[in-house]
Amino acid sequence: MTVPDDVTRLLAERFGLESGDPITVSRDRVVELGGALKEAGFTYLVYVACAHYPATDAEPDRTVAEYRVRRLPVDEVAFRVWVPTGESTPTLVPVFAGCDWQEREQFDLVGTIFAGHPDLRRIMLPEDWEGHPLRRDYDIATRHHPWR
Amino acid sequence: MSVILENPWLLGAVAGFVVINAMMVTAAWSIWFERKFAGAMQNRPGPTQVGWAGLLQPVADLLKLIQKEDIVPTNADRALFNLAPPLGMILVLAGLAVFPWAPGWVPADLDIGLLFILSISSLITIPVWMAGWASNNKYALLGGMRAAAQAVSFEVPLLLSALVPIILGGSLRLGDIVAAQADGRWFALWPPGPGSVAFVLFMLASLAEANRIPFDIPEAESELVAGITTEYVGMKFGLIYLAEYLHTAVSSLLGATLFLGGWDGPGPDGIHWLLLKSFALFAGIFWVRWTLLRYRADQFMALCWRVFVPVSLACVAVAAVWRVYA
Amino acid sequence: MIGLLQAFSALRITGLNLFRAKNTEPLPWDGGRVRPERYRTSFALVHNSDGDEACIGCKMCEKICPSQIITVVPGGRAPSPNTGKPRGTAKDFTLDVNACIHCELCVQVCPEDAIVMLRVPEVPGFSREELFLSMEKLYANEKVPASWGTGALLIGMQAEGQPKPPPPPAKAAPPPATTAGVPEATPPAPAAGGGETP
Amino acid sequence: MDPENYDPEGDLMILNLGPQHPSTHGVFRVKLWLDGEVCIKAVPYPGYLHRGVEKLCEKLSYVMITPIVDKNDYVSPFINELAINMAFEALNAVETPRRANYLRTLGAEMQRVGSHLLWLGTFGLDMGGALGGGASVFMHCFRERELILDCFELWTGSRFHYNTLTVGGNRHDVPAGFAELVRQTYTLIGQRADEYDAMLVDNAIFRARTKGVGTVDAKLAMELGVSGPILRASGIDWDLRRDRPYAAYNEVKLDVPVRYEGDCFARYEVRMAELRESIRIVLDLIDGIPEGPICALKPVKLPGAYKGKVGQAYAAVEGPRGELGTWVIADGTDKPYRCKIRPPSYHAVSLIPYLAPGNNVSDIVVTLGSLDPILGEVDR
Repeated sequence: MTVPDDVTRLLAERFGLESGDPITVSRDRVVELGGALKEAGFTYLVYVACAHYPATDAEPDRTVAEYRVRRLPVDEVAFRVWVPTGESTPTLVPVFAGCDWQEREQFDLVGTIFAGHPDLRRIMLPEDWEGHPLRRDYDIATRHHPWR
Repeated sequence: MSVILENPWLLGAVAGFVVINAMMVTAAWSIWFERKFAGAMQNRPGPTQVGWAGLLQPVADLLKLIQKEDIVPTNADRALFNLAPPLGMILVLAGLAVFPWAPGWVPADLDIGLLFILSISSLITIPVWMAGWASNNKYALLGGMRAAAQAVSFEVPLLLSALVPIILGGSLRLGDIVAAQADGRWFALWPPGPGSVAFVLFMLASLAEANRIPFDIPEAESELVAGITTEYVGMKFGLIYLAEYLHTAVSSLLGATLFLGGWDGPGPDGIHWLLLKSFALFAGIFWVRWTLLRYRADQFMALCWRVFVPVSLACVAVAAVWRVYA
Repeated sequence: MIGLLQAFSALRITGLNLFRAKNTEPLPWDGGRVRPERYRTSFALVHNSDGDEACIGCKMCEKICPSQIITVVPGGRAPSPNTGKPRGTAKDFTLDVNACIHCELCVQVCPEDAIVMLRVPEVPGFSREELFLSMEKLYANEKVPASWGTGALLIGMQAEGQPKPPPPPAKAAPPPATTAGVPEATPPAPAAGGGETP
Repeated sequence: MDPENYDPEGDLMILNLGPQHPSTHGVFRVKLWLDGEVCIKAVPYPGYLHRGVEKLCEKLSYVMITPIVDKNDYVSPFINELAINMAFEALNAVETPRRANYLRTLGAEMQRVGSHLLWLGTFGLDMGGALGGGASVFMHCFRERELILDCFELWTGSRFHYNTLTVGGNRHDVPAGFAELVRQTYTLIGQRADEYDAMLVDNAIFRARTKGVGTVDAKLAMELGVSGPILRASGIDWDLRRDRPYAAYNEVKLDVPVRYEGDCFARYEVRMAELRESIRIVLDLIDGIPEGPICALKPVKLPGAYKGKVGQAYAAVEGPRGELGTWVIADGTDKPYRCKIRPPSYHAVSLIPYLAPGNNVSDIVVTLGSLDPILGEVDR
């Protein structure tokens, strides 16, 4: 999926970012980018997805949060933000209402913390679950209550 | 024999015994009939395993219900909770006392028979509300509230439409009403107009009274789990269930008596005509039940007050005019 | 009121259905619906044309099973009692149908067509143990009518008409005895991965 | 009334609709704050069916995942398989053969009819109850749905969880006699669809229960990522099959039904129109399946038969409930590094906090039914 021209222009002029699939954006500008994209007509939120990358020599232990938005019918843009473990990324709930449940789910499963989220609780797993199962370092044998 | 017939107490006891047992058995097998009937509508065979064509299914159901543990919720109002199912049953059965089954066959020939039946069956709301309240369950409470609201509303068109045969027949005694319809002059057919409309309204209001679809909002299993019966298990549930069927049966008996000429019919008059007619109404109720969807509570209150009540009032007026001038 | 009169259209439909044929059938013991030939339920292990137990204990099914319910204990190479040629054997083979998702992958990967699925409706068991298929039960199931799918046939169907006709069709044709006993030889061949487009 | 500052003794009643409620379509809980019977606030609690499918996807190799995702949206397994395999194929830009594409399109449309039939039946149940007209609608729908399952049984050998697609193509070719059975079945269902309309739409009770109930605002729906019939019933003319054709949809004539009211009745109309449209597509397709191979890659013989190229891919298909997408990151091994499934029902269910307030319990049940959530897919 190629990035539409006006988005490429927007990225270059306003954010100084390279276009791509996905676009990588820094944490302090992700809300601004989301708002700009929404203004540009990308009002459809496709998904928010996170993935965990354990620490390597070059990078610390971190997660990536990817947002994909769409301008109907076809244009699609994905932008991602890297979040070191233990730190947080600003939430996009004020921009896209749908980020509410999406970010909650990713917080629950991957453990990415979205700062300013109105209701950052677990959504899939029980409230007292320990750990975030989709992290690469999650021990599959983690003990939990037998009825869960 | 003559001893029984001469002594009103003995006659009452014997007639009551026969009628109650006959109706209980009928109600039990009407469940079998309904399951078979609904099955046919849905292209499936219905009960087949117990007895020939599943005929013994009610017995199996009964055995199952009796065996169940009798659970009373911890915070329920124990007395009311236990009282509600038998009370509902008694009230439904009491209405049967004044039915003219055939010429001269009336267990208790009250001169206000119709009034008695209507007032007794309107009391059924009380055990329903008792069950809803005493269960200490939110779904049951909502169901009980709905039942109360529904009964208050639908009592009006029920009574008004029952007024039409009273006016036309000139009596509150059911036997007289049936006699007034002799020789095929059934109120549902003659005089044209008020009788037939009142008949439809009466059956619809009876559906609502008996909590049948499309007016079964107190139970509303897709919304309120099981409504008032949520907390009931075993034979208590069975009693509520059976009382509902009995209520439907009583409603169709009453409809046949008031509007379809009771025992009157071509050939020899007798109980067979009453049973045939009420069975047809009974099957019709099940047909409607297994076909229609359910109204929302407020929608069907509106239906009651905006449509049923004015139309039944009009029926009463027309019937009165007919009575005076024709 | 008018709305209630419209209800007659719905009453007509249910009335119509009163006279339609019954659509359900009593369950399985006296039903007798003929199942299509690909119908698949439980499992069986079969003997090959030489009369040997076809399973060579290569553990392919154990590796592919998404539910990880197959356990194979290889018995090592031994001369076949029928032909005398050495071939792999399985000492034990268990399959826990409790967790089976009936995906047919174990049938597809079997190089010897040793495991097949059954074509009869599954009979529910009364305990977990009844649904746990030991090697004896699996070989006893050989007498039950089997589903169409075997490893060779499934592979053949998928490979059919492909532009490059490499090993799989050739593999499907010869009787199992030729490739028998060399489970170690199979892995490298199909591990080519994706990326080839026709 | 303000739900935050209410007096629990006197003002509001908290009602837990679920998790074991007959009309939550699975295991789902909505906490309702009720004033009388009118809902003031609703908080859904999904997660009761969470089975860790995404975690399983990380632990299994590409070729082993297909039978697992069958169980996600347990009403339309074929489309689940299609969605995940398309994402895996996109990793390496595998092009599936033309015959496989046609078969995939055919299967997806066949499955859509089955899924909509199940929705219609349960929607009837929500309104008519298990002991009423709803049960008749339900049984009639299931009667036809069984015939669809018979078609799939003949094709794939399994009635429901087929495992018939694989990375690069299909596992099962259609057998002899399949076209005839499908033609017969879908012609019959096309005729019966009029009966469902006669049973429901011609019925004033149905119209009174659905018109103007649960109106979804298109702008909000787009922000929430709601897709499929719900979005099309709110006036957004958008369908992945037409706008971003996959499989053989670019060779199929497709009319996308759109309604503008956004209420339950509009959703009903859209789904019924889609049902008829899918029947038409199936009947069109069944005679025109091209010859050729059904799988582009070598048949699976090993767990590690397919390795995704390092990178990521997102592929989406139009499921019966909307956009069913899969976002997959590959690290060059035979297992996905991360596999997120984007289920349409999850987005649809997130509408509930917006739809429920102001309605009474009966309407909430109908609204929930009209969203057609499959909880297996919501919770994964």
